[in-house]
Amino acid sequence: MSPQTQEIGRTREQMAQRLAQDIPNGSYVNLGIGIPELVARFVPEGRTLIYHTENGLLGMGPSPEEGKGDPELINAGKRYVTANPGAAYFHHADSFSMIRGGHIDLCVLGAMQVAQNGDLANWSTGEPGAIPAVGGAMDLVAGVKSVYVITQHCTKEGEPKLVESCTYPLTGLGVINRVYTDLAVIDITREGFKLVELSPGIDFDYVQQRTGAPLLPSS
Amino acid sequence: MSPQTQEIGRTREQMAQRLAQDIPNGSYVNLGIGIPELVARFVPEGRTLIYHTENGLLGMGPSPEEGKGDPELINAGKRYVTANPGAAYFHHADSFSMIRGGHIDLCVLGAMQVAQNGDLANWSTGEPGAIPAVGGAMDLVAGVKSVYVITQHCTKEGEPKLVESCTYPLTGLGVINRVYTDLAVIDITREGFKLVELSPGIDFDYVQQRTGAPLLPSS
Amino acid sequence: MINKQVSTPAEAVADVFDGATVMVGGFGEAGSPIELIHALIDQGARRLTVVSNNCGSGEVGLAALLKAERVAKVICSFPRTANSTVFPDLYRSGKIELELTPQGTLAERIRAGGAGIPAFFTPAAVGTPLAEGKETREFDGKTYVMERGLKADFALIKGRTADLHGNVVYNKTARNFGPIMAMAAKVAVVQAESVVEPGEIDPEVVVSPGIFVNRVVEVAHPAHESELVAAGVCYP
Amino acid sequence: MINKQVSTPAEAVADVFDGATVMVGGFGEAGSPIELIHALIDQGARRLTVVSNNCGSGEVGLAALLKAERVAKVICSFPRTANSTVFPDLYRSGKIELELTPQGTLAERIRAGGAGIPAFFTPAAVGTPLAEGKETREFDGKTYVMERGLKADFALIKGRTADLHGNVVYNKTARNFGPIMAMAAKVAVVQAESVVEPGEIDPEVVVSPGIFVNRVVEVAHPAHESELVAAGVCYP
Repeated sequence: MSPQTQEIGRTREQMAQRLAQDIPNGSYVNLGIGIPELVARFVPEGRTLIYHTENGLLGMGPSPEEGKGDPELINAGKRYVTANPGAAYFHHADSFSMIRGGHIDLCVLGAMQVAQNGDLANWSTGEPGAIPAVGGAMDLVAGVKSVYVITQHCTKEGEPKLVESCTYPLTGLGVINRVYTDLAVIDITREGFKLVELSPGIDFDYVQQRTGAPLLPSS
Repeated sequence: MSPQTQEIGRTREQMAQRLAQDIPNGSYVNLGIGIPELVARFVPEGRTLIYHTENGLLGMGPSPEEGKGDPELINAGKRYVTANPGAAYFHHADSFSMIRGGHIDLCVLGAMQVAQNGDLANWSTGEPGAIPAVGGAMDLVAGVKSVYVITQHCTKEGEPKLVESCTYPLTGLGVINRVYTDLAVIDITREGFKLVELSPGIDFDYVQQRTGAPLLPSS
Repeated sequence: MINKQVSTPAEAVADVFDGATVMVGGFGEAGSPIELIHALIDQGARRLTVVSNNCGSGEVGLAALLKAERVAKVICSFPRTANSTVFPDLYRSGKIELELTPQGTLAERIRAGGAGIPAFFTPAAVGTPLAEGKETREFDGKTYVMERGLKADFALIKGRTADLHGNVVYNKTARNFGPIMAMAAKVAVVQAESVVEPGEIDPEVVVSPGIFVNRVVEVAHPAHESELVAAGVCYP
Repeated sequence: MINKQVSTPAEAVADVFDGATVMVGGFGEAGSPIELIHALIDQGARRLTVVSNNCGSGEVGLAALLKAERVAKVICSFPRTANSTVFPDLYRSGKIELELTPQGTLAERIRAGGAGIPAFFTPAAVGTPLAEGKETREFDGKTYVMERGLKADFALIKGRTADLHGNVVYNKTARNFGPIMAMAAKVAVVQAESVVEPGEIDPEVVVSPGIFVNRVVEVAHPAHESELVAAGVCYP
C-alpha cells in the first residue's frame, strides 16, 4: 500500500468545501487551527455562520488585509482576524462557558487518531521529548454539541488515522460524531465507523484498506 | 428587668454613627436592610466608602429626591438608589463572586440572635406558619471579610439577643466579628463576648444582665 | 442572515409546555419581564417550575402567574414581599412547593448550569437548615456544601436593547439575573425596549452574547410592577 | 477620595516577593502586560509560580521572565510557541515545572478562585492523561473530573482604560484572562493606556469593577510582543 497522494481523493480545500455543505444556517461554529479553518471559505451562499474563537470573540470575521492586522484582535491560532457586525467580546471564563455549556453547535478539529468508538487523540504524540501543550481541545470536545474531524485519511507514512483504539494520549472519550477525509465522509455510530459518502473516484474497498477498523457500508 | 427603652443607651442613629467611625477609608461595604442602612449617613468627613448592593451595583449612592426614583435602579432592599461616579453594574453571579470570594471588606447586618461563638440567626423564627425567605444573608456572612451586627441589645420583650447559643435557625456558623448595640460595642473572641466599649451612661453590670452569656471586660 | 426577532410576546412564549422549568429574570421589579409573563399567563402552560429570586408583588407579573395556579414549584431566595399575599396564601395552603436557596447560591447554580458545571462547592449555608441533607466537604480546613447546577427549558428576560443576533445590553440594576439565566436556558427569550440591526451594539459592551439568546421581542414601553400595583391592576 | 493609581510599572510590582504566585494575563501577545513583566524582571523576585495561558515568544515579556530563571513553575494550557525556545529549553533541562491544564479548565479554575468556589466539576479531560490522579464523579450518567480553584498573590493585567477606583475596560481579544485574574489575585495590577477620573467610564460598560483591582498604572503606548520579537529585542 503506497502512501496516499493529493492526486487521489479530495484536496484539503475540497474536504473543507464538502464539510461546509453540512453546516446549517445560523450555526455557532468553532474551527480549529489548520484544515478546519479552511471551512469558512466554502460556506454556501445564503447561509450565515457565527464563528466563535475561544480566546474571546463571537462573530469572528476573515483575516484583515495584509498590514492591517491588530495585535489585540486575534484568533485562537494567534492570527489577525476581524469582527463582523453583531460580534461580541468576552473573557475566557465566559468563552469556555459557551463551549462547556453546550452552546456551540459545531466544532471542527484536526486529528492524529480517531477511534471507532469516537475517542480522539489530537494533542500529543506522548513522546518523551515533546513539550506538552493542550490549549482548548479537551474543553471543545467535551462541551460542543457536534464535533467533526477533518483530516487526511492516513498519516504521511501511510498509517490509518481511523483506528480500532487510539494509541496516542487521548483528547476525549467518545466525542467525535463524524470524520471528513480526503477519501470519505464517515460517521461514528454505536456499531463503529460507518460510511456516509465516498469521495469521487474512490471505492469502498480502497477506504476500508486504509482504515484501521471495520467500516460499515452506508445504509 | 423591664424592657429597654430608647431613653437609655444609644439611639439607632447613634449606634450607626458609632459603627461608622470604625470603617476605614476606601472600604468596600455592604449594608443590610434596616438599621445597617443608617450607617452610610454617618461616615466621617474625608472618608470615602464604596457601597455594594448584591443585586448588582458597586458605587451605590444615596436615595434620589422624592419622585425621581428609577424602578430599574434599586438596592437589595428594593428601594430607589443612585449610582456614584466610578460605579459599575454587573450580573448576580458576578455580584456574589464579590461576596463569596472575599472581596468585600465589611458587611453590616441586623440580627435576631448572635451566639458567643459568632453564630448568627437573622433570617427565620422557624415558626411553622412563617414564609421562609433568606435572600443573600447566608452568602454575605460566609464570604465577607468582616461581618458586624448592629442591633438592639434585647428584643422588644426584653430577651437578650446576644446568647449562649442560637435557638433560631442559623444564618452562618462563627461568622460575626463584632456587635454594635444600644448598650455597648462587643467583640466576638475565642473566649466569647468581650466588651469593647460601653455606651455613654451604661455600666458593665447593666450590659451583662442583659446578655445571655458571660461578657468579658475590655482589656 | 440571522434574525431572532419575533413579533409579539405571545409568539415568544407560544411553545412553553406543561411541566416546563422557566427561569424568570428580575430582582424585585427591576428586570421583571412583565409582558412576557403576562403572555405566558394567556398561553396557559401549567405545572411550571419557576426559578426566580422573588415571587412578585400585587397581582401582576410573576405574582399573577402564581395566582393563576400555573406554578407547581418555585426555586427562589426570597419569596416574601411586603405587598403581596399571593405566594404566602398558596404556600400555606400547600398549593405550591418551595425550594429555598441562598441568593448567591441560586445565582451560582444558574451560572453553573449555563457553563456546563454540574456541581460546585460553596461556603454559604454550611451549618444551617438550608444545607441539611446536602453533601459537605472540607477544603483547606474550611467546610463547604456541594450545590448542583440549574438548567431550564425557558428563560424570560428583560433587556434594554437587543440586536437581531440576540446580543443584549441591560439597564442598570435590571441586569441582575438576565445574563446568567440566558446561559442556563434551552430557549432564552428577551424582551427589549428596542431591537436593532447587528452592529448597532458595540461588541465591547455586549453583556449577553447572542449565542445565549434564542428569541428577542420588542416591548418599547414595558410596564413597571410598582406602577401597576399602585394603580390596582390585577392581571388578567 | 480613592486613588489606586501608581506612577510607574516598577512601583506597581515593587512588593512581589520570592515564591509568590503571579497570574499573567494575555492570550498569545494580545493582552500581555509587557511593561509590568519587564518591571518584574528588573525587580528581581525569584522562584515564582506563574499562571498564564502561554509562555511568551522570543526573548521579551513572559519569555524573558522565564529566560531570566525567575520562574520555578508554570500553570499553563499551551506553553509551546512557534518562535520561542525559552520554555522548551528550560523544560527539557528540568529547570521549570509545568502543570498542564486544559484552557477552559484553567479559565474556570481562576474564575472559581476569585469567586470563592474551592472546587467544581468539569467534563473536560475525563479519560485523558490530564485527569490522572484526579477525583472523578458521575452526575446524571456523565463523568466529570473535580478541579480546584486557583488563587494568586499578584495578577499582572493589561487593560485599555482604567479609572482611579480601579474600574477597567479592555481592548478586543486582549480582554481574555484579565477580568478573571483580577478576581483571583490578592493584588491585581492593571496597566492601562489611559487612567481617567471616576465617572469617565460608563458604569454599564465596566468589565472589571474596581473592587477586583488594587493598582492601576498608565502605560500610554504599550509595546506589542510580535513587534519586539520582529525587531530582535531581547529583554533586558
